[in-house]
Amino acid sequence: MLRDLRDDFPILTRTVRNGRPLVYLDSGATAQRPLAVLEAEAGFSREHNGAVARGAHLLAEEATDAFETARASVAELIGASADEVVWTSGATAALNLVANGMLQASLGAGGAGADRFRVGPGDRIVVTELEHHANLIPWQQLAARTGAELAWIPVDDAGELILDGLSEVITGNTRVVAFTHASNVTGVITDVEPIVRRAREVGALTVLDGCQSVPHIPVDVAQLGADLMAFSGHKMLGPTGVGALWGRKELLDALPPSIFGGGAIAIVTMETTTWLEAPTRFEPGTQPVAQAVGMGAAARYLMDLGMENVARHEARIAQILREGAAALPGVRLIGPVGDPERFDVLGLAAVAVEGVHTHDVGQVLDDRGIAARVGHHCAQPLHRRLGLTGSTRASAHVYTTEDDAHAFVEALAGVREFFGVTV
Amino acid sequence: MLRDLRDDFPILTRTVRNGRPLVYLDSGATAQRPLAVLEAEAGFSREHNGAVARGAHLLAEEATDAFETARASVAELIGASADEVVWTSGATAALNLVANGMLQASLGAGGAGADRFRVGPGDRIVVTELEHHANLIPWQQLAARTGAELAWIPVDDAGELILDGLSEVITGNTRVVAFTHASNVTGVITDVEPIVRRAREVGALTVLDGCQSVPHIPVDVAQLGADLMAFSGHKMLGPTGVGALWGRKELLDALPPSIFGGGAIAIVTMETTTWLEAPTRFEPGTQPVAQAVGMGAAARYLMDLGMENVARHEARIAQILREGAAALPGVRLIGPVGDPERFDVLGLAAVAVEGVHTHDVGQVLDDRGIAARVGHHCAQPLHRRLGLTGSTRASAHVYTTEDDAHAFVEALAGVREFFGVTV
Amino acid sequence: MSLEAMYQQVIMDHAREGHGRGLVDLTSAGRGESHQVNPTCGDEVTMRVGVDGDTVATIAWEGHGCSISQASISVLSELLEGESLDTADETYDAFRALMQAKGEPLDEEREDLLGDATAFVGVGKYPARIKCALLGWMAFRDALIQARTASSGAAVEGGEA
Amino acid sequence: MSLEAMYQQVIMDHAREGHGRGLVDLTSAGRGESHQVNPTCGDEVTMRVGVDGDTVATIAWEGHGCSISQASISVLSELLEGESLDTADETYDAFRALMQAKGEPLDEEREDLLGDATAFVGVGKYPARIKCALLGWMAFRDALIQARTASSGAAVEGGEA
Ligand SMILES: Cc1ncc(COP(=O)(O)O)c(C=O)c1O
Ligand SMILES: Cc1ncc(COP(=O)(O)O)c(C=O)c1O
Repeated sequence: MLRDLRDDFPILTRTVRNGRPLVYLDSGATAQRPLAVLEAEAGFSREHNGAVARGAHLLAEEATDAFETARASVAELIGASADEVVWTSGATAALNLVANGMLQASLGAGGAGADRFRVGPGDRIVVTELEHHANLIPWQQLAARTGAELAWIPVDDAGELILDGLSEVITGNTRVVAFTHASNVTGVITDVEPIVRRAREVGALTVLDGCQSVPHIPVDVAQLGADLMAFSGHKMLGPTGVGALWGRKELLDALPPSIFGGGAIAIVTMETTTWLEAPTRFEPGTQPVAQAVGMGAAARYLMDLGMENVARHEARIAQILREGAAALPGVRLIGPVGDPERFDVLGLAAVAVEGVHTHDVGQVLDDRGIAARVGHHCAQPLHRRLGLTGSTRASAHVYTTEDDAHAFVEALAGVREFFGVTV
Repeated sequence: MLRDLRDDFPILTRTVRNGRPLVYLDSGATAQRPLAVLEAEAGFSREHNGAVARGAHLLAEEATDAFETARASVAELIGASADEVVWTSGATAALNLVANGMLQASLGAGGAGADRFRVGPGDRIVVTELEHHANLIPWQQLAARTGAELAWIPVDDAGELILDGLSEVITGNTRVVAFTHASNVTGVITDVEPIVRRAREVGALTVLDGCQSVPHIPVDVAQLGADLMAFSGHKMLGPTGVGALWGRKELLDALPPSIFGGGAIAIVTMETTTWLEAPTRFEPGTQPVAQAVGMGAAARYLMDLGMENVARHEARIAQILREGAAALPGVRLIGPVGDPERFDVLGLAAVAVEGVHTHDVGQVLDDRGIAARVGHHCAQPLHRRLGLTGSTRASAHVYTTEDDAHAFVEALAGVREFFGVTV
Repeated sequence: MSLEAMYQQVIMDHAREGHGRGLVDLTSAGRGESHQVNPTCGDEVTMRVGVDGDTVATIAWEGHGCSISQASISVLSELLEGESLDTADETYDAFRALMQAKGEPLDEEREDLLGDATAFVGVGKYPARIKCALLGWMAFRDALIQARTASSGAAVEGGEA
Repeated sequence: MSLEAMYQQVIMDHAREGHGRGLVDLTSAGRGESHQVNPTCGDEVTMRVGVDGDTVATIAWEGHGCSISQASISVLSELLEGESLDTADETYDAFRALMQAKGEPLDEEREDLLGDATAFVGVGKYPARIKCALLGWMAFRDALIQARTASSGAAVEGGEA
């Protein structure tokens, strides 16, 4: 299991409402950062800050080196090579980079090499019904702008993806399938293989949302078989303001950029521009350099812990949260209880309390020093499908203790009584 | 003038090549950060990090408060109101936000309210010949994708904008005029008024690139009269990974978003999305929260110094750099010497040394501990127009001393001899 | 502050009772309707306001949300139905002021105006919940403006006829 | 390291002399041409390489750039014109290794191969300048591959005729 690492996270010693110690269970929204990350980021700014890849002076050299070393660390975490990792400002930006690149291609950018990225009337774009808005709206809007059709893999009444009818959803005219590797609401880790297999059969690109998987379980892009994957720094113990897109090199080299500026180009005239290879072509303007260095440090920190150990730790937390919540009268756990021994769920639990609104549930938790998340967690369609407008979510990370998880379940147990709701 | 503030910037005490003290003259590429900024950013992560505008718990509240307070500080720096300031990942992202929003509008997004953002065949988009690639390529590509025509305000042999024939360039069919407030190569501060006036005459939007002005001179958006303005955190003593777009509120509320995700939306179904008002509609996904807090602290730091004082200090540096460089045999100063008393140039000098390539010039400077920038500074068309492929640029900020500026001129004086070039 | 201080009994009662719930058809000459959404949680309210001369004649609504938003709409309905337009405006301003007051009570005059609505004083300590408490008031404000415009339009038209 | 150690006299001389400069038309059966750009500074080189049997018959180029890039192209031209294809490959590999060596000298065997090109050892200490020194070598490599393909294609075609 994990070593005792609470001391690595300064914020965890804080007290919150009424002087209570902080029970941080909102890591699915944003994780806390260890000193190693804070120091890497601040130390860079204090000692090595310079313009990356642009200057001939020593600071510029050191900054470039730190930036590229960080890229290599992030690549190593997901089993990729460094030139397949593009820095972005976050997962949302990374997913939009792909969808907007496809929009550019569909409007004629990128020449013949960009053919595989073109969509239009008669083509299909596939997502799932449980996607985070960040992996739904870019595709929905790409469809609206190009005349392609949006279809989705549906979920059942329990919130699980229905993979039975895959070939009716991922039809022959499907050009891209975008889906999450792990749901930020149900906590279920997606069975990637059948979706990728079907997508390949019809020649569709696959785009994984790795936001909730990369920080919590071992992820190996070669083994997953998808074409592209997005993830964020701040959910994997890194800084805000940075994220990454991984993609097969030949795809990245052919995808037209959709954000334009300096540093990404070979030759610019007033009339035309030629772009460099990936990843540089997607990194116009001053990059989040200090943040990339921080994200690199976060990747190192996680690799030092060992992602298997991280997953095992969180599986234990998952069990307490999910079994605990599911057992409470009047509490509905969204998604299956799961079998943490098989690592099929994340260390999170989103629940609906019968008769009590999620905001009110959150208020009770907050009063006890428990930081959880309330609302639709940027997954309105999923909640609507399940007959809910919102839920209350507790989500863990490496620093979450069993006591934290028990505190959530216990607080939850008292909510209905507080609001005078009886079965 | 400015108080002695060197101690605020830890990196300035560093030594570089051969143990020499650092003479940092690359602030135009990226500025160094004072402790106040480093502390604001790290302190936020250490003590208040939480998901902004999404949680009901105390940390989320504190994070939201810090994020919005920072927005108010940045707004104050440019004389705007907070709801007219959109956080972005940098100036490049901010400029693309406008151009890509216009692309979305041109493809039908945004309904009737977005009419003024639509361009197509028969319409004109105007830039200038001295733009940074970040304010050229987005417009060039918007033209290419929509069939609009790209035109530009030309520069003369000295690198100055020719404002005489404005009405031939900004024609009746012009929809948008994008131009820099201050050139990162010539250092000249643009005479904004005639361009804005002519643009208004024909009903064109005006987009200012404030990257090099906001950090160095007093900027008041109301007084400038432009419609939108982009600038970056890292050039104004703030962190990397953050920047801002300012715009008139009614314009921002009508501009369609082009990056899609959570937090920016009102209602999402599988088929459609409705957006919130600005600035939220342009802030999907987890924002660069700690970086915004840092940028807010940078704005405060600059306001505490007083932008008039900053401008006066840099005018003095400009004089040493520009008069000094222009007086050297075989050295060509790009742009006019200027009259720093009139604040018509920034504290920077880009020079071409006859017979010596800019990389070689940079190497000599680096050897003396002077960090300057070499290359085309993301302004290839301008350099080409002036018959150059690159130049060597020294650029100042609040911490730059007169000695720093003299050191640059002195080192420059010896370059041609070192390479055995004689007139 | 304790949780009990925020969820005062008045609030709990109103959340259950829901005064004014039910979207009846309005018959007043001045009618307005507004739909408001809280984007964080998807809570919604549709409110109809009828104006008769100088009076808020009817308030009717339908919606769902947390106990704070539901109670706040109920209090508002009970408080303002039958009141003069001026009182409605003043009460609206007082409630907004209460939300900005960070948990501190207002002056006596405004407290009198607010009646049961003073119970929401604790909400002002929780910025994330202010939106909840204001949801109905925003809808009311918006619907009232429409109703007034319609009412004065009708009056003018009537005058012309 | 001192500036003088980086800009050794050999480099300064080559930068001025520019062996191989001038884009002559090639006549060998195996011909290749490559255009390379250094995006940081806009420096460019166009290089033509002609292959005759097992030999690099001609190297001709045109371009502009810093003294490091110009000297490096000049040294390359002088060093490899007339050499066997194998020697060209080995020299290319040795030069790349020199650039990765962070300023440390290579073993004697490779130093012998590199001749004047060992003078670039100091460049390896400056990552930003490695691209300058490699610009011509990248062009050479690329043009040589084309020339070889063309040359063996011609041989095959000849064989078939
Ligand atoms: C005039 C100008 N515009 C735009 C930019 C781009 O800014 P950033 O790299 O911070 O996105 C820069 C900086 O390189 C600049 O100097
Ligand atoms: C599954 C999933 N996808 C995408 C995102 C968006 O990530 P970010 O906000 O870091 O851009 C999140 C986080 O909110 C998420 O949980």
